[in-house]
Amino acid sequence: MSRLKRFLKMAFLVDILQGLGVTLRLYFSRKVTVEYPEEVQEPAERFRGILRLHRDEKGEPLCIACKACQRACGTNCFDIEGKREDGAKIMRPTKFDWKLDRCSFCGFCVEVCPTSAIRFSREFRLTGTEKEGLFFRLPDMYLAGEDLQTHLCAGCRRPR
Amino acid sequence: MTPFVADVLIPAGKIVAVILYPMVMVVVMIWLERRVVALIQGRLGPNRVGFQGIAQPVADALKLFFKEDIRQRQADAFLFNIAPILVMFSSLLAFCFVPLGEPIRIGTYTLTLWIAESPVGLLIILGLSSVSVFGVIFGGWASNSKYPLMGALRSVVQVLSYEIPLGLTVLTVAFVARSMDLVEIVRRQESAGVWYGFLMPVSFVVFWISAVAETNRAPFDLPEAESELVAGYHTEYSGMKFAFFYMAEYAHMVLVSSLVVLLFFGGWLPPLGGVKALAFLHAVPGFVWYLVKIMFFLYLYVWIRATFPRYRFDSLIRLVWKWLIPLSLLNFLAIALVRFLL
Amino acid sequence: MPDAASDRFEIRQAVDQLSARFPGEVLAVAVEKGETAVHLGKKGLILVLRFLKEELGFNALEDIVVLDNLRTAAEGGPRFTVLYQVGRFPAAVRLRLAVAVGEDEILDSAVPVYRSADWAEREAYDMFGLRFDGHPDLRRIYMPEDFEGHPLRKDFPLQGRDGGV
Amino acid sequence: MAFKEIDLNMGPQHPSTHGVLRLKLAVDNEVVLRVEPVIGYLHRGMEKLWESLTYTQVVPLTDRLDYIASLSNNLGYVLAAEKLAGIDVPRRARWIRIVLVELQRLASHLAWLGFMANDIGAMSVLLYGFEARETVLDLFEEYCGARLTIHGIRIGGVPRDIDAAFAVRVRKVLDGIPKWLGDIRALLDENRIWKQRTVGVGRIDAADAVAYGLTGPSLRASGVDWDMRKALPYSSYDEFDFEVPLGRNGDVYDRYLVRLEEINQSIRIVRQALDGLPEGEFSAKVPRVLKVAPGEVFHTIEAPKGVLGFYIKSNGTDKPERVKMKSPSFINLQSLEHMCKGNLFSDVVGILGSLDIVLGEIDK
Repeated sequence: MSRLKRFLKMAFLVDILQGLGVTLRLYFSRKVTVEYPEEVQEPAERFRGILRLHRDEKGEPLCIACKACQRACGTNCFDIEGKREDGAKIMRPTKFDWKLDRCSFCGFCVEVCPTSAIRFSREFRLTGTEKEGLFFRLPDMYLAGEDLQTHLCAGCRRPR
Repeated sequence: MTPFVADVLIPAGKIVAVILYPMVMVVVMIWLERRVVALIQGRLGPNRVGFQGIAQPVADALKLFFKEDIRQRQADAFLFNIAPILVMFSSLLAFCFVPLGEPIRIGTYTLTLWIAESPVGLLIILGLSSVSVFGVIFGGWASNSKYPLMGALRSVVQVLSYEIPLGLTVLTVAFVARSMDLVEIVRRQESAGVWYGFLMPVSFVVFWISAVAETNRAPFDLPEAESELVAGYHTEYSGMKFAFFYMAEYAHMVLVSSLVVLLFFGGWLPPLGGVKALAFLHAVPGFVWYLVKIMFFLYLYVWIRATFPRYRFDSLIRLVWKWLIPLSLLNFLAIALVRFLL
Repeated sequence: MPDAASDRFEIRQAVDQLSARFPGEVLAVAVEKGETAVHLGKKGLILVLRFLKEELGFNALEDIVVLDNLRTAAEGGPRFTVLYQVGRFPAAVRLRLAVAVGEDEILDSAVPVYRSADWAEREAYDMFGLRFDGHPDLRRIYMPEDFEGHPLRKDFPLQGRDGGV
Repeated sequence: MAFKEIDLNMGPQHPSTHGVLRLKLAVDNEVVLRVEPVIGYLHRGMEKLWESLTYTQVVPLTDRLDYIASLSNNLGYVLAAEKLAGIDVPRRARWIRIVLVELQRLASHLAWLGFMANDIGAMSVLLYGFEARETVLDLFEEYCGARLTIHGIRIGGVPRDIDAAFAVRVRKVLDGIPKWLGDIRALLDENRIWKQRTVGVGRIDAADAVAYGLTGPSLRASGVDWDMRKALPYSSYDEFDFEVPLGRNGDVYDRYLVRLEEINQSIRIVRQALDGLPEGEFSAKVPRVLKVAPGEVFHTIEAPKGVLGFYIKSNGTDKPERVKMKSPSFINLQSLEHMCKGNLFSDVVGILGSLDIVLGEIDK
């Protein structure tokens, strides 16, 4: 009996029509396209975007140049030097070079930083045209939003 | 209506129209394909260039126009250049015989909506569509490289073997309508009150399957589709020559869809024409119905492509020799028997 | 959580049968962290592998690991140790065979016994320069054909040689 | 007329997304005689790099091996390192790891389904498979901030705890997957073109499969009941109840069915893990500078592609002396020639797709 049923199914193209039925239903399904750059889908809360240094409420940099991040980093992206002004208790970084093109976003530096000075931001637009744009010095580590984009790639950002 | 206008202007206008009609349909078809496949797959498809992306194919054509047109040194120059022309020429020429509607009377002059009407219009169209096979062979062979040659051989075998069921099913229509003239066939369907697609469903299905295979479209697009191995006969082509092949394929699809509409779905007749209550449908000009039906079949092409996997070459050939040809023969005998008895 | 498979009866039985059958070959048996390692002489390797596969049903040669003991080996000790990780599945019994090999000694290829050793040995040749006699097609597998040197050796610089391929 | 054998070249710019693989084929008018895969285009020298990094710094590099299923690479390496260093992972951490790794298996199989269907021509299934996969990647992004190279498992446990809200979202995603699978199966399972391209194609029977060292779903499709989660249970897999789907005649169609059924089993495991999540620490205390006493260990897990093994040898410092990875795709690819012999060369694409290999893992 199943042979006849199978023959009839094959003859009347049942599997073909069933397949067309599925794609017809999906033709009217919800479209998932996010029309970047007009619509931007915000990344998740814990998204690992570009690393940024932070300041405390009084505007003092949190980083104490202890180089824990430099040691923890697997792809040695950091090059830090610190100095303690006379009379001050904590050291301050005088040089904080960070290479974005070497960073694999593993997060060891964030975990190991005693004063959580360096943290992930949720910025995912990291493209630049010259290598210079991907090299961050101490002041550049505090940039965010538009100034970060201009640093990353001087001329190429179309005016929004 | 001075003779000058009647004998020169109007035919010239019609010729330009016949050239533009497939070109416009090709642009619409390319946009429709990318859009429908995208919508089926849950994404939006082109919607940036021009209104909802309609200018996308124009942009593609423009890009191809300026692309460098390279030719292999060992390629056979003459055949290499003639192949795209042959393919394009045969599709466009076939459009001259495709009637778009009943002749319109303007004052004393009757404007016929086709360039040439011949009692064997059907045969001419079929003949021309197999001329494009030469283009494929020359293109594949002249490129002098492994992949195009294999792709060309495969496409030729596929197109030739699918022409047999195509011919047989077309024969049943001509047999029932007692004429090869497309306009006559449509009028017969009007007088018979029923469209041949419903009268002979088997013929329609076999015709449609062979038509999809004839134009190398999915799920029979094996020769072209394996881009990683066999990129089909137009691998070595680039620039405008490639655009010719590309447009010819779409023009061929539009041609075959209009053939299906004319033969099986009553060309420019409004649906359920005979029913008195729906007489108001006649107000809509025949050409609009004709276009709506063609658009449905073009949509069907894309719908099938987005749904099904590709046939493997050996089973594609087994399908036609073991199933489609015997089926169309049986179908032809059955219809002949029925007509003889009635 | 030590690997339960190792202290089961079959593994001890397999090792005893092995040392009974090949007294001269089995040099030492070590059980560490729940895994059993058998040190073998170079000559009897293929016989042991064939015995393990045919009689004891070790149907899988999971991996061939090569160690470069340039710094750790005692003076004049063998430069390389080749480990054959064999297992019997689905009974889940696992055994490691260790063979000491000098720098330019040639080992017998395990391909006649275990078909899956083919690429593993090609990788060992490519990365360490170990040659396997009887291998169907001993060529480099990762590096290009004309690459000189063997990258995974301890004396190969981490940043690679400048000018190298 | 002596037949003239044609050698064809497929790749290395292979459009399907297995990575950079080149196949040298010898073909006698359509029938495949010999297939020789050429690899090494993606070789980054991982094992050399690992010898110069500390134990914890190696973990983010293992993400880049099988980049479709980075979490299971993490788990494979981390379990071997913990066994070597003798670190006991708390039960809650082991259960969270199982949630993550089974979700990763789900996502990896959905990606494979899309790639293989697209190779055989069903282009829409690629998009449906990936739409389902994206919902799972959203969970990973929410859990630890990354979608592809996730680095979501650390030595000693997991980076973060799972709260009830996250469990609710995971369950919602798990409810959505069967709908997508239903659509895809309706499109493919009984379709005559799909069956004609997959049934009886690329066959390998049980004995040859074991001889070639094939592992994972491709082996189980030939009927060999061998799943590392059942044979050598690790990370408390023995506390879960799930079946191991088996095929019968080891062709492309059976490999397709086995992986689809494995998706359902993974959903079952994740549900059980979420329902019975034990209390306790989500990570053991691990010294920042982890020095490991000299020793060696070889540990294997059941990764989505097959049995993934890590051999680590320590020398008492904080850097491993030698780390060798046993890649499932590397061994599985060796049996491609056996599967392709006698088939037509347009099937090579489908057979390669059914093997589910990733070049990042093959080339290391």
